[in-house]
Amino acid sequence: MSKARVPPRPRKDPGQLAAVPNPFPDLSSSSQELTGMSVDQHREIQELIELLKRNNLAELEFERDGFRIYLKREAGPGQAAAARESVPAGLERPAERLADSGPGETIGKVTITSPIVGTFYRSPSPDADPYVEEGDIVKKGQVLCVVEAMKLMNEIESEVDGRVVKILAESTKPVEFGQPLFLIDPAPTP
Amino acid sequence: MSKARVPPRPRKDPGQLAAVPNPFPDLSSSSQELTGMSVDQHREIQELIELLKRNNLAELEFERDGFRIYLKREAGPGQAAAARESVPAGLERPAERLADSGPGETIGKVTITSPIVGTFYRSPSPDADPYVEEGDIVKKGQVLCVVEAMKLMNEIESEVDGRVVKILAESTKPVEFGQPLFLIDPAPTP
Amino acid sequence: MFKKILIANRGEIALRVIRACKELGIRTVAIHSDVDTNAMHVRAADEHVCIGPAEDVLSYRNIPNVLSAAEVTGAEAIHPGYGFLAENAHFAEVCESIGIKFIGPTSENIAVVGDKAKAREILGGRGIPVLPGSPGELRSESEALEAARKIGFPVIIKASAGGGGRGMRVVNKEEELVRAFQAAQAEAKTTFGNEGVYLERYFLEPRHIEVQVLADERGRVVSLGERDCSIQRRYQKLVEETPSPAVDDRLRREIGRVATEVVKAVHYRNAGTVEFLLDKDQNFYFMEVNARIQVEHPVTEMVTGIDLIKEQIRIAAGFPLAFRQQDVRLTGHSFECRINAECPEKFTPCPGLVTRFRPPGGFGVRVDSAMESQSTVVPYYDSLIAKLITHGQTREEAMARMRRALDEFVIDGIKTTIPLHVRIFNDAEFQKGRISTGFLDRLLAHDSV
Amino acid sequence: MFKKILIANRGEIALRVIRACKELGIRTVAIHSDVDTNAMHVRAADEHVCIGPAEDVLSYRNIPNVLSAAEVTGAEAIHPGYGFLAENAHFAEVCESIGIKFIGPTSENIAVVGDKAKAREILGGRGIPVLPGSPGELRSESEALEAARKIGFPVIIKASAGGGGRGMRVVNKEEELVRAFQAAQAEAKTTFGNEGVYLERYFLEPRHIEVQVLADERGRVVSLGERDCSIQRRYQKLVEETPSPAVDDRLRREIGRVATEVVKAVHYRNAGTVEFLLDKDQNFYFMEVNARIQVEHPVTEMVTGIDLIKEQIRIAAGFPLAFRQQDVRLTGHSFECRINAECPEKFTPCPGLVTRFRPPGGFGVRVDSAMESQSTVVPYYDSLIAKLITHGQTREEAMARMRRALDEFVIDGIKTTIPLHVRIFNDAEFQKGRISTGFLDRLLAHDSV
Repeated sequence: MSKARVPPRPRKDPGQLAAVPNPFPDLSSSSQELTGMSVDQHREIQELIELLKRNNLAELEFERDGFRIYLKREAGPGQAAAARESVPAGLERPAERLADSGPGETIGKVTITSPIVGTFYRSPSPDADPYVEEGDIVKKGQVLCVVEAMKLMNEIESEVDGRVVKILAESTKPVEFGQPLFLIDPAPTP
Repeated sequence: MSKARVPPRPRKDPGQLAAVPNPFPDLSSSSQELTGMSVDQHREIQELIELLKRNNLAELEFERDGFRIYLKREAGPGQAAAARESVPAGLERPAERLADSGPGETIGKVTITSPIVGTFYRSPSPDADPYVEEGDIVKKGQVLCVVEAMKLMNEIESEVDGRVVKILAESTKPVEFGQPLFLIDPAPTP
Repeated sequence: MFKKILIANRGEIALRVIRACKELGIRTVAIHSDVDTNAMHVRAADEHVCIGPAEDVLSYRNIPNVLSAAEVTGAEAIHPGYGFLAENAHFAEVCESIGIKFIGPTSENIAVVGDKAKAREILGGRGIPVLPGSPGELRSESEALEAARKIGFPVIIKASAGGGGRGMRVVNKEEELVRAFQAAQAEAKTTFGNEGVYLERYFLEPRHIEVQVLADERGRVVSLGERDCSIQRRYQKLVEETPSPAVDDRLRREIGRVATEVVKAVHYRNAGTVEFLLDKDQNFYFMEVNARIQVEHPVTEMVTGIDLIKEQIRIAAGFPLAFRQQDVRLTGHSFECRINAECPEKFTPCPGLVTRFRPPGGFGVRVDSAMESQSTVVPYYDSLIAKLITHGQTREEAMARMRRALDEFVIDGIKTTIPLHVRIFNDAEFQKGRISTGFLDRLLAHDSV
Repeated sequence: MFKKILIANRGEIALRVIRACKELGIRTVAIHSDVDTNAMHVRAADEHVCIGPAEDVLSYRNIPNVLSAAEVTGAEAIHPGYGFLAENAHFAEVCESIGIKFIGPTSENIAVVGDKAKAREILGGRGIPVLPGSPGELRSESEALEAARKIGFPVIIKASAGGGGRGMRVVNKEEELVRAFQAAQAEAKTTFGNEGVYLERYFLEPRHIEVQVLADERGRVVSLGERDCSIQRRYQKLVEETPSPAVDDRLRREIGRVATEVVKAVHYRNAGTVEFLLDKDQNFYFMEVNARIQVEHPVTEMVTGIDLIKEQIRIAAGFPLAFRQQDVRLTGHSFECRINAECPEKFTPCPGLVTRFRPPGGFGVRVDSAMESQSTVVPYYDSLIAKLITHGQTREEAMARMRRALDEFVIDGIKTTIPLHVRIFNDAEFQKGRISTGFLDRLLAHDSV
């Protein structure tokens, strides 16, 4: 997030506020039932098996709440590297939760998340062009959008040089803390 | 159980009754968790075994609530996949619960259980000899003991010809329904 | 006071009694069938005795084994709960004869109020308003016809030994009477082993109102307000409330006074319930006395603050009632929902493993249940697995609380009547208190349209 | 009435407010930090907004994000619960200025009662019995000495901006005063950013008595009886009860009258608590006003039947109080045990996965908790995970019920204060009601012997 500035004009009158119904999707209902291997778990197991094969791993351990991971590489001749990462506590991050894109799509990409709660705007004013479009090349520090909070416009800048792969939030809609806004591919495009 | 008959004399006066403390051992505390394996769990285990085979995995671990997974690939060709299956504790039967004897001891033997709730007596009167001793040869229909209930003496007979391997209840102590009293080896002794 | 009590029951009512005993410092003995070895009531008690196999006649209704269990554990008293042996006069009599205190009415009380035609006859003779009906059991078709003409149609034929809606027949026209009378007699004989039947005026959509009473061993009686149990399906209560939306203070005093008279007339002891039928014109008629603690007793506890199970135990131990009629204060409003392990549409029992059991909590919410996560609902006994009770300052608050609590209640793995309760509490007529014994059938009939 | 309320809190109090809103038909917005994404209060609300990372200053205390969340969801009012932003005058002021109703006292109320020395000064001037103490903040050592001599030793030095026992020092002798005064000033500056301190008479083993009050926006005030919160460890309450065993009807009326006067004197609005110290001779002294709903509010609800959270919301919505002082009836006795995720010996927090959570049930038992089986107690916030509340007709019954309920409560996977509560409720002095703020330290000291 960069400096906040006073908005050029009110985006919406207060009377509108009460009419915004349920601005955030109900993310919890699907995970309320923790019993039984769900469809998601099935899919995840399949994905993990693929990961195992693709990366030539010998072992892979994974936990969810408390996020634990354990990897062991193929015990080929001379090779015996073991990586063990244990991130204490911590439930899922909203960022992980909210990303619609599959795991393959995000690998190696940078997700720009909202640092505040507010309303997401892709352009500085309703009749102006959006700051960026999908496919655009952006520079580190370039403004990608604004998030309005408490009548203040907060410009959100790119953290890296790269290409905008995907815009993950809808303009004029509320965003919460940590919600993914943009997916940037930092690989330098020729 | 055979015919009940009026007791030859009162075994105990009513005043004594209130003084009998906690006649049954606390059997339930160890088996408070009733996580039986359901039909769904059976199906899941089958699915996981298939997954193991199909993907040439050596080990696969799966947990439920915090969703934990552990995968291990086949170490080399020709090695059989090892599947670990853990059957959760089922509902112990009172009979199983009460038997002190190990599982090996009861195989092929007949357990005579109490068909009623009452007080177990090994002999017809305090100064008489016990009906049977461990090691005795008994005939089907032979009286093994009496269980007193509501001032009635209920004779308990052997269900088989055989040898009394073990006497499982203590004389003058209360017994509950289904409580094992005798272990009989029905193999004909030469 | 007793030092040790045996609880001759299972499920939520066994746990209810054990809780009361714990609070009174009394040791408890649970009995159980072999499929209930790990049931919560068994684990909650100080001692436990397996008394037979799953079938209740061989275990929970097995009088010799229940009494032996009391004898070998040295229990001084037996609380029968409801159902099983609770209204078995013979069991109460045997308890009395061997010096084990039966926590409930006397065997004579049970016998007298159990014969409904006779009870009505006795009480009618004392000026208690009874349902217009035949003076006693009907011995012949002509007696039945004569009685019905005097009462006026429609009439209902009931079995003297019946209960819970079984063995009842409504007759709308004189022409139908003889055949219905014969069929009712035959059914009564088959079902209850006693062909005695009697006739009563049949009311369309009355309310089922009952009065909780307590009578100590010295014959002092107090009434603890009424319960409205009009939400029934096939005479099985599903929702109960107190006070009744149809009963005002004047009527409450009047019904309470009559209930007290009934209890005194039969020299009743311990906790009991006097059931009345209330018609649209606020006329009430005595129906019967339930000689036991009832499933729905908690709603009365919520508005009076009086622990009825403790009172039962104190009375049985010979203590006089510690309060008088004028000390009884009814505060607020209370509902009970019976959560059954049943398919909510067809009411077929739904036993099985409860994979998750998360009761609601917070202010004004009470849950009486012997279930927890990973409990098994066995198919051998009644399907009641939890009672959800709410209390509020007003009927509206108690209803809103019930809706909130039903919403919070999670029971996974089996089907329950929770969705039906949600429908009832969202119904506009119910919310206005316009209920009768026909309410639920009408609500359910909407489904088939 | 409000259509939508945002609850600026987490855990049991957030769930408590959501339950009240549901019963009132008000939509709810939960806010949460990213470690609370799956918390029960989030799942229970109609909407939810992630407002920051785990650290509370960046999330639950993050004023811009909390207000943005209210704005984007269209919430008309914010309930702050207790802790976090509940007594933040600035937050209340910003809410007022942007037209979001703060459900609680006015920002001015919070500011006035938050400055304890000043509050004492104002109230002392109006004839309210205040603790003998310095007239206001002490500016110098000589002022401190003079004040202490006038009051008489022992005295206690407190930080004006302090609370919850932090920044307090007992001084037994004149020789110790100057050093203690300097140290207290320094500590107050470090801890609260304000070096203001004041002096009070120090009582050995007093009782902590507090009075619940409600004041509507028209200035009508009712008091709802007292709570005895003497069971404390380092000024952290562990067990609360109402009525206090030390307060009789005469004293109750008198304390209630004084509490009402305090509230009126500062033009207080909404729910608040007036804290008093009660010495052995039944003298009581005003200590402070807590400008929030308190953790222990349920015991007052149990004996009055009044839902305090609903009253807070109604008052904030502009409704006048629906009852008068003479309508308030206190019935029976109630206790609350705070179940903390703490090692019961050393009181070190014990976060982690709760593998099994089975709350107790039955008559007179209430559980306020946002935990269930497989919930995680995160290490970032306070360790209170459940409040166990019992109600009975007498203190004895409420105690017996608490013992029974503590025995039933199963929380596996983490350590809790349940074993300590069992000890407290089995203590003979506690059972007799002979308690003071020194009780728990003495009980715990027995361990080290």
